[in-house]
Amino acid sequence: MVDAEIRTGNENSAGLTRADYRGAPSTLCQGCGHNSISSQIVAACYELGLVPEKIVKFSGIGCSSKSPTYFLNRSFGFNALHGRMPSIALGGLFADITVKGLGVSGDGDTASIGMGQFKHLARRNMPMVYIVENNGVYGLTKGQFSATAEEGLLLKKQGINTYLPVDICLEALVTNASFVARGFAGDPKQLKNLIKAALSHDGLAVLDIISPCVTFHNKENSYHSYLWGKEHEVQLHDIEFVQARDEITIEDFEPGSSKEVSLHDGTVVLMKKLDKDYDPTNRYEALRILEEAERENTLITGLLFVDPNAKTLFDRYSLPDEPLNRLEPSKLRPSIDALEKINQSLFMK
Amino acid sequence: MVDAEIRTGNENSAGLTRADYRGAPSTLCQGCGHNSISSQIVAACYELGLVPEKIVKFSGIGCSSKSPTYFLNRSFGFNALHGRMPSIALGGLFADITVKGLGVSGDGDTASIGMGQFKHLARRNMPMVYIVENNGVYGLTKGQFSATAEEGLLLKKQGINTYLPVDICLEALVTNASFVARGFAGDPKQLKNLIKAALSHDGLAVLDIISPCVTFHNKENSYHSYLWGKEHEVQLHDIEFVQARDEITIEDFEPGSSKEVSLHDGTVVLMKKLDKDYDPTNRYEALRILEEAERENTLITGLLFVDPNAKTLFDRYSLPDEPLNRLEPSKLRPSIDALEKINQSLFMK
Amino acid sequence: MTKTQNSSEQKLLKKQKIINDFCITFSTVNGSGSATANTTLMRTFFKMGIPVSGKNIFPSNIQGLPTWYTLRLSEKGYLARVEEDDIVVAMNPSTINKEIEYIVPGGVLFYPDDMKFANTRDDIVCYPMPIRKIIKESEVSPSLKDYISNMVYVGILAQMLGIPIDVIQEALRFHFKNKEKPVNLNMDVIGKSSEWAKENLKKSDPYYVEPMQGNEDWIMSDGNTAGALGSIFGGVQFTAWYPITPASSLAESLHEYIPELRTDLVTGKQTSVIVQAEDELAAIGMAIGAGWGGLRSMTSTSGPGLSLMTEFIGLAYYAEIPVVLWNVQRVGPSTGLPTRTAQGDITFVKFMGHGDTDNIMLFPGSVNECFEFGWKAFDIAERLQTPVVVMSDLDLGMNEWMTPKFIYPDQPIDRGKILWEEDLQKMLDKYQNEFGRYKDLDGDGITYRTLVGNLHPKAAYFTRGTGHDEYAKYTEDPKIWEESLMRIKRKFENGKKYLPKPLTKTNNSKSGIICVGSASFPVEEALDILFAENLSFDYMRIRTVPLHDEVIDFLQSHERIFIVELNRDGQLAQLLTLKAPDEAIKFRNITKVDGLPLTAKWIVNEIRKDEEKK
Amino acid sequence: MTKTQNSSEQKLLKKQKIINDFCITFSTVNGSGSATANTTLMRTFFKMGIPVSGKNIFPSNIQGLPTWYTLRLSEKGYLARVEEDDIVVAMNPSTINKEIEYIVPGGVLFYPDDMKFANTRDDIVCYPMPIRKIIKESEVSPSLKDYISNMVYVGILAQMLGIPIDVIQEALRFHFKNKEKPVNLNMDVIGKSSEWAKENLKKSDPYYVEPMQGNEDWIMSDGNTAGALGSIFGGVQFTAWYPITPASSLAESLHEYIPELRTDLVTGKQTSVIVQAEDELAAIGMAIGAGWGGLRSMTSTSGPGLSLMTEFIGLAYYAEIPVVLWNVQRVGPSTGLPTRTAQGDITFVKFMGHGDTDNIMLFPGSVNECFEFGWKAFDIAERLQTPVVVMSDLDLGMNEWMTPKFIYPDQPIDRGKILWEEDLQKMLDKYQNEFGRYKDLDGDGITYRTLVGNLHPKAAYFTRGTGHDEYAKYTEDPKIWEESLMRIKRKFENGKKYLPKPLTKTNNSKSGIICVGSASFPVEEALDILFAENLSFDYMRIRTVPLHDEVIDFLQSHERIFIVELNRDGQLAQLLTLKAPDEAIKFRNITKVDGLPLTAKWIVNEIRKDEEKK
Ligand SMILES: Cc1ncc(C[n+]2csc(CCOP(=O)(O)OP(=O)(O)O)c2C)c(N)n1
Ligand SMILES: Cc1ncc(C[n+]2csc(CCOP(=O)(O)OP(=O)(O)O)c2C)c(N)n1
Ligand code: SF4
Ligand code: SF4
Ligand SMILES: [Mg+2]
Ligand SMILES: [Mg+2]
Repeated sequence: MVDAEIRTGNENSAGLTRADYRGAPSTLCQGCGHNSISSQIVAACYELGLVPEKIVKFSGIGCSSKSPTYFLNRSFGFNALHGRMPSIALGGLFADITVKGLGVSGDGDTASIGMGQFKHLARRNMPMVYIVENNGVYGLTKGQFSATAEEGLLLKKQGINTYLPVDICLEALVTNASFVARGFAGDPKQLKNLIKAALSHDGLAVLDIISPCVTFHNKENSYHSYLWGKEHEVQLHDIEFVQARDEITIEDFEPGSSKEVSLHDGTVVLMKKLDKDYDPTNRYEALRILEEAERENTLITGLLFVDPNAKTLFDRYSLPDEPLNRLEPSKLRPSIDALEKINQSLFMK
Repeated sequence: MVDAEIRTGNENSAGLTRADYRGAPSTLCQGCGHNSISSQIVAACYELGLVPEKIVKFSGIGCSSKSPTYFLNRSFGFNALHGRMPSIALGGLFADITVKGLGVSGDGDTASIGMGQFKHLARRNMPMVYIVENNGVYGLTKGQFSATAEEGLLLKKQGINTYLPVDICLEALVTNASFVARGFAGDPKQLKNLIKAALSHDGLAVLDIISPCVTFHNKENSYHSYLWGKEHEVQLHDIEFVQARDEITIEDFEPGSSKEVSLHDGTVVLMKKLDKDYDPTNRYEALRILEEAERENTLITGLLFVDPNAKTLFDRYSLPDEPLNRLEPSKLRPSIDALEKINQSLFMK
Repeated sequence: MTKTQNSSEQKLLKKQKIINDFCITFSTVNGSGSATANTTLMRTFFKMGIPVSGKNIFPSNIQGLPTWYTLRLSEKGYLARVEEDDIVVAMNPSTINKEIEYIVPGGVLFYPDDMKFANTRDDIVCYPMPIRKIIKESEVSPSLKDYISNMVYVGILAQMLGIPIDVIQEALRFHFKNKEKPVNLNMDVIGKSSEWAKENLKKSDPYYVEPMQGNEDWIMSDGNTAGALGSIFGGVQFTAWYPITPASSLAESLHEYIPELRTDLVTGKQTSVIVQAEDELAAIGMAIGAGWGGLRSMTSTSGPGLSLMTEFIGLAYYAEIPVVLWNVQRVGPSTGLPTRTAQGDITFVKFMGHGDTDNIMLFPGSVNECFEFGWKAFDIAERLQTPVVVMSDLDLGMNEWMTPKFIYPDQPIDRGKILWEEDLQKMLDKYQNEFGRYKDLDGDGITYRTLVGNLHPKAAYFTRGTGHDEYAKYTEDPKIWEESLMRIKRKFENGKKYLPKPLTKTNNSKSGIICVGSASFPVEEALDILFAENLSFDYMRIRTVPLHDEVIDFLQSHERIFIVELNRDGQLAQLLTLKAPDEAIKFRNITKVDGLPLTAKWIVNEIRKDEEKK
Repeated sequence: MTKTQNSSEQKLLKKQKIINDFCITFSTVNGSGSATANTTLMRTFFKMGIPVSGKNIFPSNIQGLPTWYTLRLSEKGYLARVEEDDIVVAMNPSTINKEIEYIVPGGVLFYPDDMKFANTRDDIVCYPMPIRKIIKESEVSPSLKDYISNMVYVGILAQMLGIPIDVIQEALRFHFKNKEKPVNLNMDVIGKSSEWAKENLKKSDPYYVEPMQGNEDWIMSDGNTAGALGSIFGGVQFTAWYPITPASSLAESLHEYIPELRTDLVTGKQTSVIVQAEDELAAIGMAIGAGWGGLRSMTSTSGPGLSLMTEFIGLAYYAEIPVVLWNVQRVGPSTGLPTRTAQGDITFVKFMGHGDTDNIMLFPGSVNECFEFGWKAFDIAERLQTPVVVMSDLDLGMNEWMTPKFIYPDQPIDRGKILWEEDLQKMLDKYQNEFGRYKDLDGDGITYRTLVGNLHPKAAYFTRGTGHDEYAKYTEDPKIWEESLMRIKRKFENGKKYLPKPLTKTNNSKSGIICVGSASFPVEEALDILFAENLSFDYMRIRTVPLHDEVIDFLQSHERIFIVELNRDGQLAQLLTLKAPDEAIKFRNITKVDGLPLTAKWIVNEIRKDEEKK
């Protein structure tokens, strides 16, 4: 793996240090999975050498949705309404399509109240990163079942959950999201690489990250706990990330032992083969592997699907190079002649 | 096929004639697919000998959602808000779990504004029939693209649709609906049998029916048109429906040539093999066949998936035999002693 | 029956000619394609210089139910609805019996000669029309038959009223964008029908049209088109919407005009984006996201969609995000009458959103004001950093009106207090080297904002609907909460100067009449009628909420005030009461909501009733 | 520092004993488990017969941020918040410096002996507490350490204030449902701490507690539990909800109590169903569906959730469907301060929904009234066939209060005008053999309804939010629309008799004070203070909107009226203005919204300011 930090000492390729990517101190519970994810976001952005001012953070409402305050202080951010991050992000990112959108939501925020907006964001292939910090409960309202809680789960307040869980990756896949991955807050190395890949993808990158809620839902035998995850995680591949500017060595490409996918900006995601042969460019394969994981009771992690060439929402428009929000008023108001023509065309007498 | 009408003359097993199942005259456009569906609902209910007072109709808002006025005059009905049929139906049906819920929605009503409620209804396996009269446009607001409009579709007002369509059957499947079928308004015979099967299923029965909008979207080369459907329909099987009280003959069961599924009330759905071998009790098979249909550009119709034993929403409660809405006030208000106990338990001084 | 068959024919003929001052109602079945015929007639009258207005009363349905289209010709220029018909063209057998009742004595009925109905009136003139026969002779393709049938009445009316055929042709050319084929097809039927009438019908009614000079420099447009154009000239950059009657055509007009008007001449790229959202929750969310990002941003909706936007409007109010919401009002509550008009969302919008809110409303009173408020709304929203709700209605929005031509904005675009990199640096130099998104530096309650993409390392801030301090940081501090909410209140108080003032007409009367929006058409007509009866009133058309002090002055300086509005509860009157409770004792609520635009006649009656009570 | 270290010790000791009349604030970090300690103390005081109230000021966060819990002991029985602390138990190093400032002169500070802070006060008594040491000696498991630390201050306070240890034990037993192990564990630490204090601290402050008889027959409960229990005794059959602070615990109490209270004794089946919905749009939709089907049905929410319910409330208003909505108010607009209290949704709820709407609100003024309105709300909703919004708030809903015990409903369940098969047949025999869902047969605006499952072939009807006639059939007829909307208005006017009347206390004063809900606690205390200053007021607590005529009488019969409420814009005052504009000139708005409950002191000050202006 090519580590920007090692290569450049403390300054990354953008001339910034890790501190430039920090946020305010977290007010989440100690040990909360969400905090680990924030750390990996900081690490990924730092190592990729992204300019924080070129990232815009979005979230909904929940513990997870609070976390954008805890990374990237120098980025704009919008803590929207519960379940409505997608619409705010979509509108906000049209303002300047040269910035990168980075959204953080929760399982309640996305799969309960936010189901509709999430699905439609995916359908539009809105180019942004969409992280779901998935703990199977509503953390901020103190531990009710969310829509991703597994059947049979017993929680202190609510008794047993009798519903089948929503699988966020499945949902993203059937609605044609162009990048779908599953991560685990207890597996930071893989997580960082997934975040890097997501940040480099041109299209909607959905990252469903199992992120235990240590306060309300971390029983060892439950799907969303650290222990269960650690014991049942099956990595689809050993994922590595090669930035456009880095040289790819022969060794990275040991033939037959890895798959690689080139993203639009020239970066390459290398997936070294582990147990299984897996082709992440086939949506149907992804459906199959998820079904298999469910049957085999494993936590499958890795890049499930990517289509680097899918048409994004921005591709459907013909937008200027200059950000829309910097256009001069003169570019916004048509001329007086244009109005005269309109008047004429309206059957003027 | 066993036809109730033939057997009993004009009166069906409930002692009712076809007229008892009629609704008000339709105010939809002549030739609208929705009208054909209304006819088949009338036929199915009549032939099944259902008592109209034991059916409750629900809908959202749209041309499709108007149609419940045009069948089953003797059934209660609720024309809810746009996209909100599921919640109204769920609450309404708890009032008396001995009635059957029959919902009619549109593709806009279900897949655009209604996506969230639809998905969650499926997740709960709410026992009712959920028909989507799917025409790929908003009919009532005069022909804008809906979320099921296919990519590349050209409509008069809006130009070309650049989004991928939502597949309602796929959506129902991944969210664990227990009965998923696709029908075509241009194929009334199959449709009637699908509706009968849906009405006999104990759980959420999602019927995605391609139902052309002749006024705004019936171009011959489009997925939601009569012509395209007629030319590209591939029936998964030849579906027949054997009611609990009917005798099943040897001939129905020609070994190897058909699959049968018994529903909870003892009725049997017989699926005679056509081109392909198909097992409708395997959710993964259903995903596969839908993917195949998309690839092969066909309109696959029939019963895609059924799990007759899935736990329904009502199964999650312990409800009395007497409908809740008929309980005497005395059953609703706990005793004065119970309150005294409560007071005591609240640390009474 | 042949030619004219009315028994009281002689009586009628004695009456004087009525020129350019009557009302024709076309009753048809919706989906039968009568719109072309009706608007062609309207355009024809307009082109003749006759003041004309058209009202389409249509069902919430696509095909087969009754529809009425009323053309009012008014020499004096009144554009309001009238209650009775002078002429009825009855094309719908299922409703003709009722329509006959609405014809004034001495009025006229045109009907297809094969239509069966019971004629209960002997005081009207009836002209049969051989529609089937004429169409048969015209050899049009079967699919066009229904549609072209309507051209028969155009031709017959032309003959009977004296409409110049060449002006009709001009109107048709306009309609068909100069395509010869359809123009000729239609003209052919019109010609034949006119010919037939000339030969077979004897004029025995008093109605005539004549060219006049009633609308020089005016145009024809509906309010939704005007609103869309106004928005485009206001520099709209982002629109998200979801279809709903009667607002859809506003967004659809944006779709229509933006490619032409907002493609950058240099780069060929688009400067304005439209997204059809999955629902109204998303539409307003996208619009607010874009407004936050620094785009002039809007959405349009009505009734149910408006209600769905409630939570987001509260966010924009408190997080201070500019966004324009066109609310083209229809009849509520609930799904109500989706294709009928009302002014029923006034109190709701005022208090929309939980907690203390207070939303700005603009009430356009005419089609050209829809254009004007189209661009002004953005200046106000960006200047005050808050949602601006433009309260149009179905009557204004969907009906085609004659209106003074659109006037080019007389003020430059005002983007409010925005800081880019250099502006920010200057500000930092001046103040304590820290940027505070919600710091009231100017004392007017309006704070400065930076926008997405601003690369200054101090530009970024974090927006939220939760409690925040001057630096946009999360806080639950009681004092800070109270202060920030009070600052916002101050912002609104100070901000009134950016809002269009009410318009007044003074007669030095002791009584006043107040209204908003499209109610002004019948009100202004009523004023004239009352004046003719020696009842004179002063008049104020309010154009915004919050209310200007001028409104209070008006209330104080009159003894009785009639407040005319199209809703049940007197919603405008309620806001006036809250503003000036001491004056409320003078208020007389003239309200009604039945889905139809108000009429001068009804208003006059209501006012007379009150006069009699005195 | 040893024992008492305050320089002005002598001075303080001279002061008289202060018994049962002071205020203790515990400042902790949330998630540190202080709730058990604090409620145990509250319950102990309560059991001693001392009037006590507790207010929890907590952040919108799960762990680590500052939290304050204030216990007020009031011999005279006042339960409102006070602004200053007599005693502070400071367990949070990050806030202690601020808390010191809030202590009254002569007050007391307890603090962990290893906590570092700058003591800026020489007029208070400071007691250090060796928490770490005592815990170490107690050998509790590490995971319980934080939690059990709080028991140290319980023990020390017990010693210093004179709290009987056996009453603490009783409170703990209650808390732990008589489980010996935790009771003993806690009592052990409490005992040791108390012992330590006895040996090491010298009492040099004036605060003492003594048993008294201040709350015979009272209980302890929060308003949400009370609302849930009231609903259960009101026969709730269906609840759909979505979690949101501060409403969640209402639904959670239903989850807790329904299995026991609403399992049918004969069949063993449940007579009340709860569904956790996917959001508030679904929650209110489900509740309305169930209300329509004939179940007593409810939902509960706050702020953002309330806004999301807007469209559906409009449907229920116009389609006339009973449903109860508990709105436990928090600070808005927008996400606002989710864990702070307000009365800020009054005008919004009144006008909630596009079009002309008018919603019924009930304002419970105490915890036991939450119980009472819990059951009454269903009777009203079903009688009037409309949504009823119960306007509670966070202070009432989430804080634990002492309150008179719950009283069994004194009226039988009123299900309103429901027709089952036989009723319907009788009605058909009597009238024209046709059932009309919206036919006003009794002239009171309230019509009859049949319910799902009614097998009578004429029972069925089709419900819609679009225009409908008396038979529930779709229509766009203007007259019918107008009539049906006017009937609904009439229904509300006539329906007032079913609503709880305002409560008044008269002193024959010329000035009056009005408030709603939990504002009554500080207001009633303020009345006593003012009375002691020879300023006497009449007092009215309004309990519903629409307003009764008694409210107008009250307004008319006073010269000045202070309207006290917990919001920015004087929302109740606005509704009073609309009801009686002529009286508005007398109104004095005493309003504030900073997230904290009002205090008598502040109200008195505001009123005094006005007095001085006179
Ligand atoms: C409209 C609305 N409804 C309810 C809430 C209350 N609420 C805040 S956070 C939350 C759930 C958050 O759950 P999730 O998204 O899973 O985030 P987590 O806290 O578990 O990280 C809820 C219901 C709200 N803020 N807005
Ligand atoms: C909240 C809301 N938004 C918008 C509308 C307007 N509206 C009525 S029907 C409809 C679309 C219906 O489309 P679909 O469900 O596909 O039904 P179809 O008419 O095609 O059968 C819309 C957008 C509405 N009634 N309510
Ligand atoms: S409550 Fe759960 S989700 Fe929230 S911060 Fe704590 S551990 Fe994380
Ligand atoms: S508009 Fe389309 S969907 Fe609506 S009734 Fe007509 S054909 Fe059917
Ligand atoms: Mg969660
Ligand atoms: Mg459709």
